Amino acid sequence: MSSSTVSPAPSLPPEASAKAGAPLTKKALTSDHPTWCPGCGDFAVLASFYKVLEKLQYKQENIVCFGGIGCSSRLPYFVNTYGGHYIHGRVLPFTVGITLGRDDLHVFAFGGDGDGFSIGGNHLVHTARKNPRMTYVIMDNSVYGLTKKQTSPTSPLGFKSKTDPWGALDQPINPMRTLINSGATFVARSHATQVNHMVEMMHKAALHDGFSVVEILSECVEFNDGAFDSSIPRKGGTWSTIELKKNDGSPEDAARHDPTDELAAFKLALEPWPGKFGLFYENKTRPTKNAVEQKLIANTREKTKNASDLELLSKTFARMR
Amino acid sequence: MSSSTVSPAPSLPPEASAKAGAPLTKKALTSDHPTWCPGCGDFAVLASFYKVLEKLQYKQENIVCFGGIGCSSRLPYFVNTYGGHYIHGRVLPFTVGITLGRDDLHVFAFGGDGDGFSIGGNHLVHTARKNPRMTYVIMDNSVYGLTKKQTSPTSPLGFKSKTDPWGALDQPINPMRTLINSGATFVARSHATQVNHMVEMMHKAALHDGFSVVEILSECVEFNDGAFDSSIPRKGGTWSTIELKKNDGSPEDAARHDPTDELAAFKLALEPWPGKFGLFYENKTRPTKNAVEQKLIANTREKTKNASDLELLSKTFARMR
Amino acid sequence: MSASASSSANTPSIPDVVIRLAGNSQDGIQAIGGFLARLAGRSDQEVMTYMTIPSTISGGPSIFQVRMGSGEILSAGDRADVLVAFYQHSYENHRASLRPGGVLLYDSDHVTPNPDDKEITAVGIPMTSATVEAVGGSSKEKGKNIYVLGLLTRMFDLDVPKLTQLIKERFGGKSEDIIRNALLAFDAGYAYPAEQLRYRLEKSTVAPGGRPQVTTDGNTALAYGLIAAGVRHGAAYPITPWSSIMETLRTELPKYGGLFVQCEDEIAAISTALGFSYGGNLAITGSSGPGLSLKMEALGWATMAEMPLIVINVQRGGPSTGMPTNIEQSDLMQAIYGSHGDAPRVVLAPKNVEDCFYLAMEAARIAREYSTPVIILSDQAIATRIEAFDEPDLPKLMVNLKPDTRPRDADYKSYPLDRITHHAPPGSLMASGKYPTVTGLEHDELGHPSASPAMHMKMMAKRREKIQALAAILPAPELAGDQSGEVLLIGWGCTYGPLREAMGRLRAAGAKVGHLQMRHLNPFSPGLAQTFNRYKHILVVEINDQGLYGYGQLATLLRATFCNPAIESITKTDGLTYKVSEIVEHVAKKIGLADTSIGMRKQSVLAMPVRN
Amino acid sequence: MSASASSSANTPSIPDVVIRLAGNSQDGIQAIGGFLARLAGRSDQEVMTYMTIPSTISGGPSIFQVRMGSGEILSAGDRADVLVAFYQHSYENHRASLRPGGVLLYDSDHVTPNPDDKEITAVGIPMTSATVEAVGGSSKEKGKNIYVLGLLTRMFDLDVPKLTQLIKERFGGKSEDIIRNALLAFDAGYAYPAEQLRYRLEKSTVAPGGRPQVTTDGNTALAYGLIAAGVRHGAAYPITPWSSIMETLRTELPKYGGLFVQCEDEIAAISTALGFSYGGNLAITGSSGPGLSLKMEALGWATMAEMPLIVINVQRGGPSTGMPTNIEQSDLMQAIYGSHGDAPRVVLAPKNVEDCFYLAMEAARIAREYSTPVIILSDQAIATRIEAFDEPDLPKLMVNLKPDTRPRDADYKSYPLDRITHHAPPGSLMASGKYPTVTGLEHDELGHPSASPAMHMKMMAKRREKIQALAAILPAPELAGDQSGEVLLIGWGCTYGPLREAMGRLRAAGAKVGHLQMRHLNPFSPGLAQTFNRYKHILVVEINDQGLYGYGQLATLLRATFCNPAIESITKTDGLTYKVSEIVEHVAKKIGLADTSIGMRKQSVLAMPVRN
Ligand SMILES: Cc1ncc(C[n+]2csc(CCOP(=O)(O)OP(=O)(O)O)c2C)c(N)n1
Ligand SMILES: Cc1ncc(C[n+]2csc(CCOP(=O)(O)OP(=O)(O)O)c2C)c(N)n1
Ligand code: SF4
Ligand code: SF4
Ligand SMILES: [Mg+2]
Ligand SMILES: [Mg+2]
Repeated sequence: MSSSTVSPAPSLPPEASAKAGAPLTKKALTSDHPTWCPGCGDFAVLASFYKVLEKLQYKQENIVCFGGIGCSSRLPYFVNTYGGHYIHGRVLPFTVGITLGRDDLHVFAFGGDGDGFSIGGNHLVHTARKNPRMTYVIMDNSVYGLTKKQTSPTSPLGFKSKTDPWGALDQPINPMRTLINSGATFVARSHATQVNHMVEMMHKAALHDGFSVVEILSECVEFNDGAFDSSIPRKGGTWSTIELKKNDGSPEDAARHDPTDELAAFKLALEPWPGKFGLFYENKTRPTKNAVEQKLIANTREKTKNASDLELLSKTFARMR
Repeated sequence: MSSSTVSPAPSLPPEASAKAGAPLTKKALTSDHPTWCPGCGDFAVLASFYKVLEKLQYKQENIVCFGGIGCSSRLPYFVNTYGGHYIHGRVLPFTVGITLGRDDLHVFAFGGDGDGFSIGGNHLVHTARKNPRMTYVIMDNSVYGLTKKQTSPTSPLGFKSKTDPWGALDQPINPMRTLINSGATFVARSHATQVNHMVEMMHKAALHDGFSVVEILSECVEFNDGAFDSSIPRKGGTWSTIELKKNDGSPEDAARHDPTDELAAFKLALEPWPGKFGLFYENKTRPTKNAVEQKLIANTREKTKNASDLELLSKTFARMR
Repeated sequence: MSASASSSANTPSIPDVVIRLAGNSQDGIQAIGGFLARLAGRSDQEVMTYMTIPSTISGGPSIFQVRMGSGEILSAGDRADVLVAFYQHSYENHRASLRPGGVLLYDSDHVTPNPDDKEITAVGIPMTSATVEAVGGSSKEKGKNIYVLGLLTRMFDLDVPKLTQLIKERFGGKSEDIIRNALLAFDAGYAYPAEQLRYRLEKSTVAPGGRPQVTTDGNTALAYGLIAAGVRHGAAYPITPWSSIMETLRTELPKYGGLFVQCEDEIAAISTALGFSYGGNLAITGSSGPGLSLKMEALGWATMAEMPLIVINVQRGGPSTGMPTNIEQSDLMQAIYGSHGDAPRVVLAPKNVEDCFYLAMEAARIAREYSTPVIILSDQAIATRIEAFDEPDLPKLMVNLKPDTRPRDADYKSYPLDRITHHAPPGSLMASGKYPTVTGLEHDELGHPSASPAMHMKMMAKRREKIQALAAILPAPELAGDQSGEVLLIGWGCTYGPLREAMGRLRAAGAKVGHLQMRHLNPFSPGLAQTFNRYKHILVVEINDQGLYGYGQLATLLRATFCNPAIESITKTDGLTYKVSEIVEHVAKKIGLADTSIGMRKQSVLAMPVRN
Repeated sequence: MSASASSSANTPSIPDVVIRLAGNSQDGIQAIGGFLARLAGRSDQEVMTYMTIPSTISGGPSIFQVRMGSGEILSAGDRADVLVAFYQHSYENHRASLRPGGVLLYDSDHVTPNPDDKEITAVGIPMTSATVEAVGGSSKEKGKNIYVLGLLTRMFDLDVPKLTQLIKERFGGKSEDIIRNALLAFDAGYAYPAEQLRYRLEKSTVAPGGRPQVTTDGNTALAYGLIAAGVRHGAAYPITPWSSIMETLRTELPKYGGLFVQCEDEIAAISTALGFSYGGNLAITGSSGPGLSLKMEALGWATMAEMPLIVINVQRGGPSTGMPTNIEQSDLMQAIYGSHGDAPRVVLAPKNVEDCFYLAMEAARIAREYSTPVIILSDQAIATRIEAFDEPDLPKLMVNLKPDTRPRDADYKSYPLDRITHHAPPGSLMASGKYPTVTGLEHDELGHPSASPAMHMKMMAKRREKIQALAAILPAPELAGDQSGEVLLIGWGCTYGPLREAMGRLRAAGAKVGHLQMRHLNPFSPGLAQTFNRYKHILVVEINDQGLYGYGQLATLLRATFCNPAIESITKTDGLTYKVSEIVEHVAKKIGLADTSIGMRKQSVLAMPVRN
């Protein structure tokens, strides 16, 4: 980037603009009736996502929601925006193509723990290091739901599944640790029983200028009943959120979390289960892939003196004479 | 694992046993003449690996070396043991099958930064969390060598390649951080210009009871000349190794590194380039996948009262009547 | 309905009966079906089942159909004699599947049938409330399915001791309460007074094989076939309808000292399996459609490295994610040609549940003897349906495999040009002192990479010729019916039963028809060209698309190989197994047969006049 | 050697010449070849090149062959007129490629030829020391290649101003020193006194197209064809010999406001490309063999979702990692059938370098108009060889594409059953207020998942019928030579030139032979059946394996489609392009032609008597 003359601009989401007289409502956003099992945590994620879109008031036609494959990955069917269902584990590179090709869109990807951390694990890392402007919501139920109860990469040791009837044997991954290490520039954790918290996290994620990820513990009542009770107060668990530094110089503030401190975020991620919920990590300074590539285009165009496509290609062929 | 009755045994490598009167020598281990470019760092890795095998004195026929695809992945051709060349990025799951199926073998996997961190990145993570007993050596030249100079996931920002003639734009991964986070139980870093250090690291790795990884900076003289000069003293760089805690109670010891401390290892990994070399992380307590599965087999066999295969299957069919 | 007698002497005797149970997927209708199927198996009767799985996550309408009786039962039946309808939607969606004269048993707590429908006998039974009453307490209507089982047991005079035994076995692991409740529900159903509904299933006319019958589904048969073949290692990733094979193997293999690994994806899975095989432990991987697409690169390596491997594809509706819970036979071309380069491999397809067991054994044998990947193309229909068959003669069949690490002579070569490759697994001492290399690059006889044009030609030939050598000794597929004539029906996989029945009906109608179910799809068995020449029409019946040029996948391959223009296609892509009548009608049209109903049971057996 | 005159009036005139440069890959022989090829292009001459790439990493023996002259040049020549040998191994390995009467120019600093070899003219020149002497200083023998270029320029009376211009352009970006050294070496070579070696290349007889000629290789032509077609987005992962397309696009697209992404693997790459396409930006991905195997699952999604996409496969030797730097045409079956399920897609193959440009444009048009993935099967030979052709008429051809986000009417459906799908990209306002869904599950007209049997049948037909509709309007492939007769030669891809030349030689020998190069491989163009019926033998010539049943991949497809037993195969798998003589000999044997040497240049042109 030594030859850059145009400076990197932030690739903030296009200005939220309500359509005259037609605010985006839950009603307008509601599509097919969800096919999830009654009681599935994903219903609450969907409801919260509606609220986030209502808050954001983006143009409906500029919103894109895509899923991988899994129960959770079906969420886009239930949101009346552009979107759909890609193949298992590959929704991130697919949505990277959408956001990099179309800077005017708001791109959301959805998936499960299997989709995101098992078959899709490498795409997560490489998407994160590119830092495209988009939001990724992982509904972690610590099991393969759609295929009916096999061990997932977040299933705890000892979890009894159809592929580990004696209890899971392989060490699970730690999603927060994995996400922070990936280089994602916004990493948060929430819980499907906490609608306000989910809305807050997803809303912040959507406004983040870069690759933002929200992992939501979302119970699979069919195959992993009670998995997250330890963080549900009404089931005797503890709900413990991350208090962010206010930089008010107060003594209490020293104990609060600075989300720009990667090592602190990593430490938080190492806390024993069920751990904390909230914003673990945020990096507002790394330029997005959208911005970096736009800058490259701008620099290159400047060098070509904004020649037309025909002029450019004609020159190239002239050089081949 | 609640029903376990057999306790998990360590899956230490089978006792090193020299063949009577025929110690394993470099000569016996030398195979085809390496096809690398003159000056390529991989020659030194190969030479060091011969030394490691000479030290270990395993039975020659019990050693297996496999590579993915890349210049570095060709190393197994030049070692006269069992082995070969699998497909690009998938050498880890392949070697996992070898070690889990054959507890009597010593399994080594080799590859490059592209093979291991780009296309193979996910296998690294999932192999690490399984913790199979085997050693993985990554020759990191921060470029795609075999395909002639494209940006690799470890190419630094600004690195000029055929796919980034203006300098690499995507944030590279930090191999040590990635390896520590993966859950590998032995993570070390070395340099192709430091033969003794390489030998020490690979030797320790081979003796580790679990998934051990050694990342070696190995210069591609053809496409990334001088990339690692900053850690080569005779080129004006600094060679800085990790001093390990001796637990001798001395004051100096406080500053030394405890490789069992994950957070300390993570911090070390965050040091600015070229950083330190040596053993970053080691976990000697997590049981290997080999041991865990052997224990499962033992428990299950105990329950079946060591019935013969025929008895077992006959019983199953009887239940289908 | 003509049958009316209530005393056992006058009970009408019927050869077989088709019962369709329609409810929601939570109602345990699979369980009733399973009990009936296994009972049939234990009674030396033939049985075949058919079920649908809702494609939604949270359940939904589901059916289970079971056909049982004497005589060879080849399909689950196009239409039913008895329909058990739990809900109004069950009734409405499945009424048409009932043959005239058939019996509708409906839950009068939920269903109101059309009172003007006189074509069938409708019997309302308060299944829900009767169950709640019988069982009482907290379990509520949960035993409804067992209640219906009791009803059907009485209706068809089934073996009560055997059934109660089956119930006890099924719920054996659970609490005493559960068993007691189940038996209460069963007894209540059995006691329901519907004296007009009494039949007796004829005893089997098929000579019992001297061995007891076992009852199971195709996925289970495949898994145990592999175990019988000595396969002790495998790796996979879950996907419907493949998963149950991996679940069985993951649970069973440790008992045999083996090991099955759940991997992070299908590429890792085939790689781990190949690593097992390389170590001398013949291994298995498998998946369904999308997962197979991911295995194509590594499968090419297996061909190049000449590594034995078994790969199962339980086919489902495609392309892409497609129709995951439906049947389709559209992965044949991919099985043969899906990898880049000329990468010959073996492809087999089981014709029914029993064949899953034997074909798994054959696959393992071929993989070992020819050092080749072998793909078994099963399908969603065979995978999930239940059949009864003779228990395999295990002492005779079972194979014991261990890595062969005996020392190798000085002239050992991993890729000899004059012999079929048999790898020496690591641990084998090499007298030459030279250890062999295995690679996906083209190589010489010692496995060292080679870019020599001549070597590439020779090694390509080596890999091709071993498959041709296998082809030469394959058994000719069994040709049923007329050995020459007007029509040869060809099928593969789950179409076996319907084709065989269709052949019977067409022959009954006077046509000269043969049937050949192909189990070896790549390479083909010898002698097919001659067989084909004896028929005017060769109709290949497949559940896949007609393609750009009008031919299904097997038809395309056969045309390419034999260039016989008599080879034509019958295809469909509705995600359902063939009905016998669909095939009969297609063929009748082709050969101008007017009366296709000959041999077809139009009226339900339940409506037939008393025969004894 | 008969030519001897030294004055320009007596200089023998020759129609064309084949020069083979043999050295190591570091010697810059590709550069000499490139200069000669581009000079030919600038002189309105025809040219074709051929090169080998060492498969080892650190270089190794390498050749570059260039054929230039008047008349249509269709292949790089079976044998050479001039051999430039830099080393002893170059001489020994390539002496046999020289025609009798040809000229060996050897570096007398390194090579000692066989003194008894009188069949050729051997001329020793101290290339290394002469270069060092001419250039001096530090650059040493680096200019050896340019020295040889000077030698050849004098020998064939080539255009010195044009060549020095080319040298200046080539080294333009570098320091003045480098240009000066290059020109010094060139002049030294040019000045070498070998007066017996003087020829004049005849002026082209091919009517110049009115447009200047351009000279480039197939990968470059493909890349710029895509740019001309309006493609501005893409994603890929490197692999030989595909990589140079991605490198060109990565460097060029930003100039056009576009963007090419290097991904972590091939699956991510096709996914990102599909994301671009979904956003309304028709995108391209590509790879070679192994990378294509990884794209099969996502390609199936593209068919199911009906997403336009261009996929390039620069084929190389397979299977598996195979022979990465050799040519093979063995990925055709995979291109058509590699994904699970019935997943129809379009497959095209360019016949030469120029065609790469136009076929890329056609692929983009088809992808857009039919909302389908289109695979372009190029190959290692076309990818790397240099040809000269008329500069495309860019003002006429160039296409401008932008996402079409105009609002859509209330009756908009993403998957209408009565029309071809054209997606509305995000950003398009929906009058209905309902936003469309795109999925790899089977779906209804609005894109919502559907497991309805009837819908699956209809959607399968929809996806098939659009490809059939495309087939109906494809141009018939150009039929050269005899329009009926004994033999129809069929080929695809890089075999075009050798087949066309072989046809000429066979016709010269009296056989009635036609030639048809197929560019549309799936679906086929209309009218083929009728064409085939006019020939006794239809010989499909391919660089792939003969398969289990004796047929190459295209031959297999043609036999399946047309069931014409006259269709037979000529195949080989030596990793090299066909020589004209190989084809002629095969055909001659087939039709019993005795003298196959008619029309074949046995003696080098350099040995021929002076013609003017
Ligand atoms: C290539 C491929 N492999 C496997 C599958 C089968 N499959 C569908 S969803 C799924 C995992 C579901 O788990 P998760 O992603 O955690 O989602 P959940 O259903 O739990 O929400 C699997 C293995 C598939 N569709 N494609
Ligand atoms: C599936 C697949 N994709 C791409 C390639 C091409 N390829 C071969 S090696 C390589 C990367 C080499 O880089 P690295 O792993 O760092 O090894 P190095 O050559 O630098 O030692 C690539 C992209 C391949 N062989 N297979
Ligand atoms: S199976 Fe689990 S994750 Fe899927 S819909 Fe049901 S409750 Fe939710
Ligand atoms: S290209 Fe680079 S990595 Fe490969 S052999 Fe040469 S120097 Fe080594
Ligand atoms: Mg899940
Ligand atoms: Mg590298």
